[in-house]
Amino acid sequence: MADFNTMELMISIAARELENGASVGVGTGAPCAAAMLAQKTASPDLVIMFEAGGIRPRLPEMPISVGDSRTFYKASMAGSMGDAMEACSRGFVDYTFLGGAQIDIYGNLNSTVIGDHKKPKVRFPGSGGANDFASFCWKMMVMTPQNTKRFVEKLDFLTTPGWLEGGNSRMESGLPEGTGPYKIITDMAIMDFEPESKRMRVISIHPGHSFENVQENCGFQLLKAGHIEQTAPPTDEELRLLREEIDPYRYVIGR
Amino acid sequence: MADFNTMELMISIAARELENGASVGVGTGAPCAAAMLAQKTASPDLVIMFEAGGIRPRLPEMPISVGDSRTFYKASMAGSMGDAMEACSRGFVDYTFLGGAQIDIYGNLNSTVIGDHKKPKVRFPGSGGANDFASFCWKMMVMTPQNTKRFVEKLDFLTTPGWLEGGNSRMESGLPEGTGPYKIITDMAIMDFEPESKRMRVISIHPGHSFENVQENCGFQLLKAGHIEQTAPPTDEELRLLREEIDPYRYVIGR
Amino acid sequence: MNTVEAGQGVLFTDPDPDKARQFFRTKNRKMIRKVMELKDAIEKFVHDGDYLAIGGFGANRTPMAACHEIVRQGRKNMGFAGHTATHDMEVLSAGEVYNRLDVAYVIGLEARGLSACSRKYVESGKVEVTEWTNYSLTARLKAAAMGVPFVPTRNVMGTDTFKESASKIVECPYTGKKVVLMPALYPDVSVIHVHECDVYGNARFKGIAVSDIDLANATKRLIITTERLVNHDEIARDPSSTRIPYFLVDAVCEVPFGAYPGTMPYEYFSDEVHLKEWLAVEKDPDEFKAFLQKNIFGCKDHEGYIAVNGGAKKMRDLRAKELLLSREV
Amino acid sequence: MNTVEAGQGVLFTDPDPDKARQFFRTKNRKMIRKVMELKDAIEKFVHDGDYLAIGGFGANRTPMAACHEIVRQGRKNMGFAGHTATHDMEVLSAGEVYNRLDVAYVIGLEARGLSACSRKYVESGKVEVTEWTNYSLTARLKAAAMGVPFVPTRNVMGTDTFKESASKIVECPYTGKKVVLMPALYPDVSVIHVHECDVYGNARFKGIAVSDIDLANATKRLIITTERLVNHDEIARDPSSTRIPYFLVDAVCEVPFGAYPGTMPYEYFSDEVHLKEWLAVEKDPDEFKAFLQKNIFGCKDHEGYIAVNGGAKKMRDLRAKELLLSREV
Repeated sequence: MADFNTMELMISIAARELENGASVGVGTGAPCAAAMLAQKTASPDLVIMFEAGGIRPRLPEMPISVGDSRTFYKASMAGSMGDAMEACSRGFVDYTFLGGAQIDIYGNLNSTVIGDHKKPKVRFPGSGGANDFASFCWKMMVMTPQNTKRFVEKLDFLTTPGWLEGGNSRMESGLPEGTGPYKIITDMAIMDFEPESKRMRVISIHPGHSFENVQENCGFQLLKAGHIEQTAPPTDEELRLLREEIDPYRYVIGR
Repeated sequence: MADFNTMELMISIAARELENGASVGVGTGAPCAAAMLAQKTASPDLVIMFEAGGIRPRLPEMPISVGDSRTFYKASMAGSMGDAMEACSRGFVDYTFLGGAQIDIYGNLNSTVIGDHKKPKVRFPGSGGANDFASFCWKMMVMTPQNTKRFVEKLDFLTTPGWLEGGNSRMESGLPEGTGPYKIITDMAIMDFEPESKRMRVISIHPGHSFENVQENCGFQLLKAGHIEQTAPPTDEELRLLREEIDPYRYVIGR
Repeated sequence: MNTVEAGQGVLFTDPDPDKARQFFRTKNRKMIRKVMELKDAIEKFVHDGDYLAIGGFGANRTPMAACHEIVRQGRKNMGFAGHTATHDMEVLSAGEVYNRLDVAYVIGLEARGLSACSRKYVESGKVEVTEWTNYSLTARLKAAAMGVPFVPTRNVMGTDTFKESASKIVECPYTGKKVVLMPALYPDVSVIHVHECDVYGNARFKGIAVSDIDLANATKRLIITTERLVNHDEIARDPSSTRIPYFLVDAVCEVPFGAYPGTMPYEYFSDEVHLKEWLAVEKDPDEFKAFLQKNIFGCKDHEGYIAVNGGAKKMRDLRAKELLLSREV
Repeated sequence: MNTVEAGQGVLFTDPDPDKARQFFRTKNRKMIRKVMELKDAIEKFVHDGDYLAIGGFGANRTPMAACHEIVRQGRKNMGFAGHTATHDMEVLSAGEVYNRLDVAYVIGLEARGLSACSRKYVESGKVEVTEWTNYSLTARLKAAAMGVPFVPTRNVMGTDTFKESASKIVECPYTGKKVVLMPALYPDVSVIHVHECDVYGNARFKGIAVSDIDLANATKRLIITTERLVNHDEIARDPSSTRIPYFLVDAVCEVPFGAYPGTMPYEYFSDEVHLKEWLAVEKDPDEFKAFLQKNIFGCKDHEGYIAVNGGAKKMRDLRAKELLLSREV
């Protein structure tokens, strides 16, 4: 088994979730790396969209910004934020990959503040396009390192909607029907959501980890799928693509 | 005094209402001819907009359609219907010139049906952009031949808003504040609207006509301004421009 | 949301964005080759009973070849967006293609006069009519493009145009002012004519956009007719010029002079003589029948139609007119 | 219109379209020459207390020269639209220019990291904050561009982002579904950087539009900075390429490399070394003060700023990077 770091592991696992012919709204960093890796492996026809207006580029390298020139290099269209976001709102975008400072049991994310909103201990960037993507795209996924500071019982601020308060609460909120969190990929495991309660549930554990160890690094009680898989580690080819073609300067995989 | 027909008369009078530096939303035909004449006389900086998206063209000849190539010939922008109409909605357009099959005492227009809407005796084209222009532009003007079939007590259908039911009814309707009919130019007279009641009022009578004769050709009671002007006839230069430069094939002035 | 007043017109299409999303979810996102004959595209994507919208404005950049083919194939019982529908409407009326009509501007051909055929058909009682305005229909397409059930506008209030529409007046919760909510319009199928398109459907055009970008976004199925196909490399070289991205498009049909007898900006001007002929012959039912036989039913395709109306020589003349070449001495 | 739920954030601008119309009524419609020095444009059109919005996205086609000049002239107490505001926000925070902030994305520089200066200022208690999202702010500008008090969207429901916003949830009268109404945002003044503009303000750019077209329509006053002036004849030759028509524009300032140290598509890539320097020196107040003196206060203008950061040689290198010239062997 090849040697790899947790970022390489998460990106490789994430890439496998993006089937050929699907569309995905991504930001910079790990989500973009995962989408690029998917294109170079099983999903050459994966369609990448950037919220600033870049639609189906042929990414020549990792973009630094969601709006830099690379995001519409040899694209189908260099459109507007309206063009991109409205395509999401109309149901044209299947996946999105997000992150955040905190995540809760229902897959809700915080990227706004720690502490009180009026007088925050720590201010983060805010939603950006995350709330929009999570509201509009059919399946929202999260890629994040896992620890009890991030996986919390209660968010300081609910920036981006997951299953909200679980059960039918997301559908009742008014958000588009049929949307919601799909999978959470951490450095230890893959989680989905139990269909009724919409609580987070471990479905696959990465090499070298156990359910107990995953639970220890989570601030709330995780459900267990009936059958828990063992996550396949990155292949040599995935690692080669990531290291040589996608991120040769290790902007993302070097973090 | 030069010889002229009623169309030449109306267009010449209408052109004088468009001061230099104003903006006007026009259709094809007489309104467009009036705007072109204004540009060639006192208002070289008159800005013409077409609802289909042509913004400030240098009209090389009379357009046949509100969307034909002439409407954006050497224009500032060949935009969209949204671009043009939203500029009107935001208050960027000062004037519009409209017509219709029927007009009432408050300057409301019918261009939809004669008879019942469900089973019309005569079907007309409908609003097109007329309702939009009349709702959004600051000052709506009408150019129309005058007779008792057109100037009616009650419209068969209120397609395009004038002062609605008079008084404050237009403001109460929800239409943008400060908008409304400004002047009605017929082949006999110029009318404005009495500020309180918003009823139509004769302010100027064309050569060869009298108030009595104007009233005879109107299906409702006209008010009389304190002082009624005698309309100045088209000048030789206005007629020359219309006949030689603006409408050499007499598409409009030959009607 | 309290409705202050509701128009009593019939809403011919469902404004529910979740239903539209369910449909858009099924559209193929792959950049696959979509080139086909116009005949096949109309057969495959335009069905009896569908709600149809047509791009362009009046007789400008309007997909006339597609309108002819729809009539030639005898489509019936369609809904139709009369969004400054002029010569397209005239042709579709000749085929009695639609029986539900959203009106902004219909029957007329602007400065050219009124179509006796369109008028007679709309007055016949066979057509259910709801009233709108040009901007109202633009706003309805914009709402659909945004994936929301309505957008507000500030026109039509106080008029019968509102009363015979299916829009609703509400009070704005921010300002207390009245606004009209225009319900989203998701056509089942639309046709848009462009200058250039690649085999995947990435399309671009020059001149006014009218409402075609919102229309392309709003419609469930979209047929592009194009003056010419271009390489995808040409699209990729200049993605800023793409007006319609491929994933909205179901069929790409190369139809030179596809807007004839209307205007295609920078390519050819409208054939005013032929358009006047249309208006004239409509007044006599027998003459009109023969005229339709000659110009639509007797033609295999648009090339045939152009052949019986002057062919290449006529197209050269219309190009010279569009480019105002006579002014260059 | 019954409000199901209302956000409790402060609305910093008035969404009333009639007040905006009164202002737009006074704007000059004549196509007059508007060329002036950036210094004069900022003096004339950007006032203490105004609500400011900046075009572009992140550090891409962002009018950085204008941001520097606003700080150099010491503007204060402004409102600011934090619409993926990255390096522009960093510069404006260094000047403590604003004290009211609409947040979609702030503080960060995307993949580059977080700005200590922006963060410290926003956490200082001196800034009143209301929460939005990127699309929410786009929709707010769209509403203003349409001349209506709001447009509906389907995001943010159920979240604290909604609760700390000034938007309202209502029930759609067509579908019974909940939608959020985003109140129109009419900025007092905005700056947009473009590739080409004529002396009257007819402007065009290449690459993604972000929200700049709606912004140009929504803003009361608009300053265009342009890489280069072009003849009006060039605009008139190809009006399909005009993105911003002259009548929206108050000042036209020719500022080559006006987006530096950000990216200008097809012209130059961002100066990542210099942007990292910004992020690094912010951690030490004294160092940062000296850095600002060198790069902003000590520079007469943008040309001076570029001169202290590598001048023409640096610009050539960034152009080569933007065009990926190293890949051409």
